[in-house]
Amino acid sequence: MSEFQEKSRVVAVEQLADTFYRLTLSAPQIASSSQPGQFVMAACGPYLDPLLRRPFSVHRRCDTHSIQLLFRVVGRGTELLAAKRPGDVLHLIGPLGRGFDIDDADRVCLVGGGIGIAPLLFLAEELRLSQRTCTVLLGSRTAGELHQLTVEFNALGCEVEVATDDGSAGYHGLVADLLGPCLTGVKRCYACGPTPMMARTAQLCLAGRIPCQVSLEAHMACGLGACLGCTVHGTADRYLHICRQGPVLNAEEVAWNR
Amino acid sequence: MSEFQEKSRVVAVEQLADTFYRLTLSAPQIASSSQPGQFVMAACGPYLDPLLRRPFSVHRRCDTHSIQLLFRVVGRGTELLAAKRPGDVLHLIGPLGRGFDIDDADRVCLVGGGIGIAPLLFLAEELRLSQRTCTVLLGSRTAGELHQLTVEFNALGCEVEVATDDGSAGYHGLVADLLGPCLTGVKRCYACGPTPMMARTAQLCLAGRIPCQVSLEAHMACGLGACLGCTVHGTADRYLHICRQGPVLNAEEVAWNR
Amino acid sequence: MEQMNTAPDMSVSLGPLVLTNPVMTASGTFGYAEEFVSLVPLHELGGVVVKGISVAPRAGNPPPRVVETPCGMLNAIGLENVGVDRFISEKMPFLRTCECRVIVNILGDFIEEYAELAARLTDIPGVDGLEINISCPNVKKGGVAFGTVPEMAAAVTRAVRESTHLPVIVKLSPNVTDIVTMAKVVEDNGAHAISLINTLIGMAIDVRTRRPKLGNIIGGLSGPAIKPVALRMVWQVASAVRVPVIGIGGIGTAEDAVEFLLAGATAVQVGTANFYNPSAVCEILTGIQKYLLEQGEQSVQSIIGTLRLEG
Amino acid sequence: MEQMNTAPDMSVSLGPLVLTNPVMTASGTFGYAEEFVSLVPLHELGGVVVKGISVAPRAGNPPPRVVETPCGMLNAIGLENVGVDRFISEKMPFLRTCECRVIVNILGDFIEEYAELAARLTDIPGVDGLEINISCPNVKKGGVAFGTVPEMAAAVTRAVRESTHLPVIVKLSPNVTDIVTMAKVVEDNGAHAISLINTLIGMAIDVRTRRPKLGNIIGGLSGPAIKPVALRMVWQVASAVRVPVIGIGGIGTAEDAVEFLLAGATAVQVGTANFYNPSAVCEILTGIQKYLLEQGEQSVQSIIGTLRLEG
Ligand SMILES: Cc1cc2nc3c(=O)[nH]c(=O)nc-3n(C[C@H](O)[C@H](O)[C@H](O)COP(=O)(O)OP(=O)(O)OC[C@H]3O[C@@H](n4cnc5c(N)ncnc54)[C@H](O)[C@@H]3O)c2cc1C
Ligand SMILES: Cc1cc2nc3c(=O)[nH]c(=O)nc-3n(C[C@H](O)[C@H](O)[C@H](O)COP(=O)(O)OP(=O)(O)OC[C@H]3O[C@@H](n4cnc5c(N)ncnc54)[C@H](O)[C@@H]3O)c2cc1C
Ligand SMILES: Cc1cc2nc3c(=O)[nH]c(=O)nc-3n(C[C@H](O)[C@H](O)[C@H](O)COP(=O)(O)O)c2cc1C
Ligand SMILES: Cc1cc2nc3c(=O)[nH]c(=O)nc-3n(C[C@H](O)[C@H](O)[C@H](O)COP(=O)(O)O)c2cc1C
Ligand code: FES
Ligand code: FES
Repeated sequence: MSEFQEKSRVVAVEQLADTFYRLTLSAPQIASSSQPGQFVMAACGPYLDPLLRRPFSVHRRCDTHSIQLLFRVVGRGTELLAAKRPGDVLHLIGPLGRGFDIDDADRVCLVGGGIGIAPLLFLAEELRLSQRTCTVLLGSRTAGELHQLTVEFNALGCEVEVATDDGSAGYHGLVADLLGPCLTGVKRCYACGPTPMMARTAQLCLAGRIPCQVSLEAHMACGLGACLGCTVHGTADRYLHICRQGPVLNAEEVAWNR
Repeated sequence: MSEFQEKSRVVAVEQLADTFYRLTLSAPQIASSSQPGQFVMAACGPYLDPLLRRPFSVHRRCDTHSIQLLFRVVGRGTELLAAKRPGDVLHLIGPLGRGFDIDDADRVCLVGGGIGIAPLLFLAEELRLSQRTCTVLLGSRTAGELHQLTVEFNALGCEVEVATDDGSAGYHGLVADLLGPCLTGVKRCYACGPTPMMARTAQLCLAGRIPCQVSLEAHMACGLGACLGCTVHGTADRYLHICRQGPVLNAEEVAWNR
Repeated sequence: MEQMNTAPDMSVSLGPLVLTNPVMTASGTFGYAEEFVSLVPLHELGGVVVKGISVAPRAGNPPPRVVETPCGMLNAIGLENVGVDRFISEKMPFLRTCECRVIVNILGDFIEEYAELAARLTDIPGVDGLEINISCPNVKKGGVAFGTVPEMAAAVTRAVRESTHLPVIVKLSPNVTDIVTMAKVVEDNGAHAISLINTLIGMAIDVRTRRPKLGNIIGGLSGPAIKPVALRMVWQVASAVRVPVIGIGGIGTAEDAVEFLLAGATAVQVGTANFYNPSAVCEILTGIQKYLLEQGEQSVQSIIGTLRLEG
Repeated sequence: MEQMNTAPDMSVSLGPLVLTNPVMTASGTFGYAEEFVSLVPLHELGGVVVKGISVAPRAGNPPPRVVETPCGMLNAIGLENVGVDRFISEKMPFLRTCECRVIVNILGDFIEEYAELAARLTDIPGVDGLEINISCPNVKKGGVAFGTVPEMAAAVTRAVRESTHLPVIVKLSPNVTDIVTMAKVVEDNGAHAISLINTLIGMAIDVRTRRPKLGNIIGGLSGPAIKPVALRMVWQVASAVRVPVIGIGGIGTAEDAVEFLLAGATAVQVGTANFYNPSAVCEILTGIQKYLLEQGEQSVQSIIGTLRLEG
């Protein structure tokens, strides 16, 4: 595994919805070596508060020298990122962690909830490069957060279904509810989003004997496997470190009930 | 004394020289009540680092609703100020402290060294409003830092003499050296700049029995007289608190040798 | 639902001392209140703890006295104050007009001085309570701080209690191995309430001149940087004593204040935040009320010490 | 002038242990070095102190284990480590290739465990020294940390010295009233060097859930926030002992490191900064060299303990 410490430059800032932003960053080393599901650690602030870097999935690799991050503003780090302007510098470390496994499954399903959609666009791009049939299920609070992303998944040739908490687009309810009917014929499933959504996805896939990978989150100090801070409960009564053993894990490695 | 906590908006940012910047801020309450020599406490950072507000003299009152700050970039707070863009918010408290006394002296001399020139433009404007004859002596490292300011003092009808450390403009040496010859006929002197410059000015004025006021600096936590942090040694073996008893003091109140 | 829209009850009691709300200002960070009169609606405060007062006036330490550190500051003011006489004649008249509780922070080099201060302040109209600053060096014991030796803390507490009928708060120093022992000792010796923490001892050096950045070499660290230490100590103490605890240390937002209340503090004091954001006290007050409404709580009392540790 | 342009001598000695330069990485913040191989030129480091090792592997604490605080972080990793056997077989091979000093940080619940670890590590090629983490709870003494009781710190130090001929560094806990007493006691019992500080004990609460933000409730505070406390303690200890002192706590820049050297530290360890800026160690190294040139100093040794207190 080789990672880079790179001084990226902001190329573009888009506001996709109320709290959803997308940054395009020029970062040639990271761009040329990222795999779907991997992440970067971004130094958001100018000085020592916020102190730690924040982890963000690689949302898309635009070309060999630039990547995109998609994020929701939830606190100080993401507030500072949303205030970036073209030309600003953003220090990154990446690509980090273990990404999604792409095997020869010809029909796959991607399930994304909220900001968990971020890594799935990159994954879909890779899958579509080799012509896999992709069904993409997207869930979010409200229609606005999904509009642009739906367009982009569609443009890749994915079949997209949508669920919203407020019923403003697609199915009025949880995205995981859409999964059952879609699983027929699916050879592999990928999920990223709130834990209950991933747990539900894992459960349905287990029942249908469909290999399923999930992308988890944990508080991270280093992203490098050094601090041992990013633990989640694994099955077999052991702790998993998300930044090195994940963030993408096979659903059966995770102790969902803890 | 009444001060305001005001959310000012950046109207303009000028870079006058390498490390000299000037901000124009819309801050109606502070603008309408500031006196020359008073200062504001500015919250420079977005979060908790830098933590404390930084003190800056009111450099100019543009009109009843806006003021200017002139500053040199020396650390993190001033770096953040220099990166401000029109429309940004800057939280201010002011006007604070005791400003310059303006009496009926009809012929005065202003001595400014480096960034200590900041409060003198506001002072000169007030003095010129009532037609006082003002000689302004400006010292700095190099010509570039004085160019624009000289133009502005001249535009007010002041007589300006310049000294630079590198000889790139005016006298090659210390601004205080220019003072002796100028003092003839001067009824009052005002100085702001490095301590040795002010001490020298105070000494010459004392010798010539010319009332002299100086504007001092000290590390400040509050600017309000509450923390008791901003001490300088006064004569009569007592400490003076710069934020309330100053920043402008009569030269004879200050223990220059401490 | 109707109930939840009525303003929650914010009053709290520190033993005999009843406050309209739990948000006070910390000693040495709010002067004698008059310094903030144009920026803070003083009558809204739960209480003001004034700058530490000694028997005789003190000039304080040589400059520099304050220096910024990451998310904090060091101060070595050296307990500069006007002395108890001028405090009573010059500062109390304004404080009496504030319509909020006034607590006088007292300090001395000898136990006798603490007792004298307590006696002097007892019948002064407008003085609602005393806070004993035991972080001061005991001159008789070779300069060891009262607050680091249980027996000395006990003796000061007892002496003050015996000299006054005012409510007595003892303010603990965090620079000890075992804060719980210190708290129990002052409780056992009559403290009506315990406030903590005072500043951590720290230092900073100017590498260019190779001199300490403070005239006094070392100073007290305060501000957001110390909040985690303060919160831990407040939780430990509140879990171990029966008297009310006042949380102090790096509080700058309502969320910070609520953390201390959940950990068991009955009230909080805002210190360094008054410097960088004079609106902090008001924002905290409003923010606590909002929090109580959101959480469906009718009073601030009902959240005190409700930290959940199970499962 | 000619002299001043030659690179200054950066080597320092920690008793028997000679380092090419004074910049090391702190235990628990640099893994087993391999984690940083693509980001840091490891051979440039003065030394690497590896994650604390115990006799048996430890799983560590339940999540969450880390949380950010103002200019700092709390950790409650719970001393997760692979145990001494796997450390020797799995981690030492890489560490031997690093071309820098390797110090093994050791920890235990009983004095006997420290002694056993020292003995086990003594003849392992590539191990250059041991650092004793005495901030751990002593299980026999009811969980009181070794590092807060002078007699227990003395006993651990002695036991380790008697079990090895490797250089022994004792790492002090800052959570004590009197750091100088602790330092003197470990010096008197054979420590070749003293490192300080370990983390301050702190806490954070999630007000929404009313739960502690750490699975372990309390944790260790590190990062820039604690630098003033660390620097003060290093200055106090370096002024009181004869053995070399290693400064730790919030060091992230060359200026920070120089502050510790001026205060009397012979070397420094960089901890939390490795997380937010993996280039910190290299920047610090270059920055110290630049400082020495600017100050006209020929070696790093010549600035150690040169804090100016007079006038
Ligand atoms: C591998 C990985 C990939 C991620 N990818 C994305 C992404 O592509 N887009 C996106 O918007 N978010 C992503 N996240 C979550 C993102 O890291 C957090 O939202 C961000 O760190 C919050 O920073 P903040 O300063 O704005 O919020 P803070 O003020 O720090 O905290 C706000 C909230 O965010 C939570 N939070 C803070 N830090 C973390 C952290 N390190 N991990 C998880 N939660 C945290 C806090 O508990 C709190 O509830 C990812 C997290 C991980 C671990
Ligand atoms: C009453 C008053 C009026 C001032 N007016 C002006 C002005 O009009 N223009 C201007 O450029 N500067 C002015 N200053 C100085 C200005 O406050 C400092 O330059 C500024 O605070 C530095 O902040 P920083 O974060 O950039 O630097 P830091 O990183 O904090 O420090 C850089 C250097 O500045 C010094 N410094 C830091 N804080 C202060 C402080 N509060 N007071 C004095 N020195 C400090 C430090 O010791 C250090 O040497 C004034 C100071 C005072 C007390
Ligand atoms: C400038 C300054 C002066 C202080 N003076 C006193 C004092 O006179 N008496 C006292 O008990 N505490 C004093 N303190 C300590 C504060 O009351 C408070 O306990 C400490 O600063 C921690 O709270 P904070 O982090 O909110 O500031 C002072 C603190 C500061 C910053
Ligand atoms: C995540 C983490 C793990 C740590 N693990 C250890 C350890 O195993 N042994 C030890 O002696 N110190 C450990 N420490 C303490 C550090 O080595 C160091 O003493 C402390 O963090 C202060 O330095 P800093 O502020 O530069 O981080 C750990 C610190 C952190 C942040
Ligand atoms: S984030 Fe540090 S080990 Fe995973
Ligand atoms: S800056 Fe606080 S009293 Fe002057």
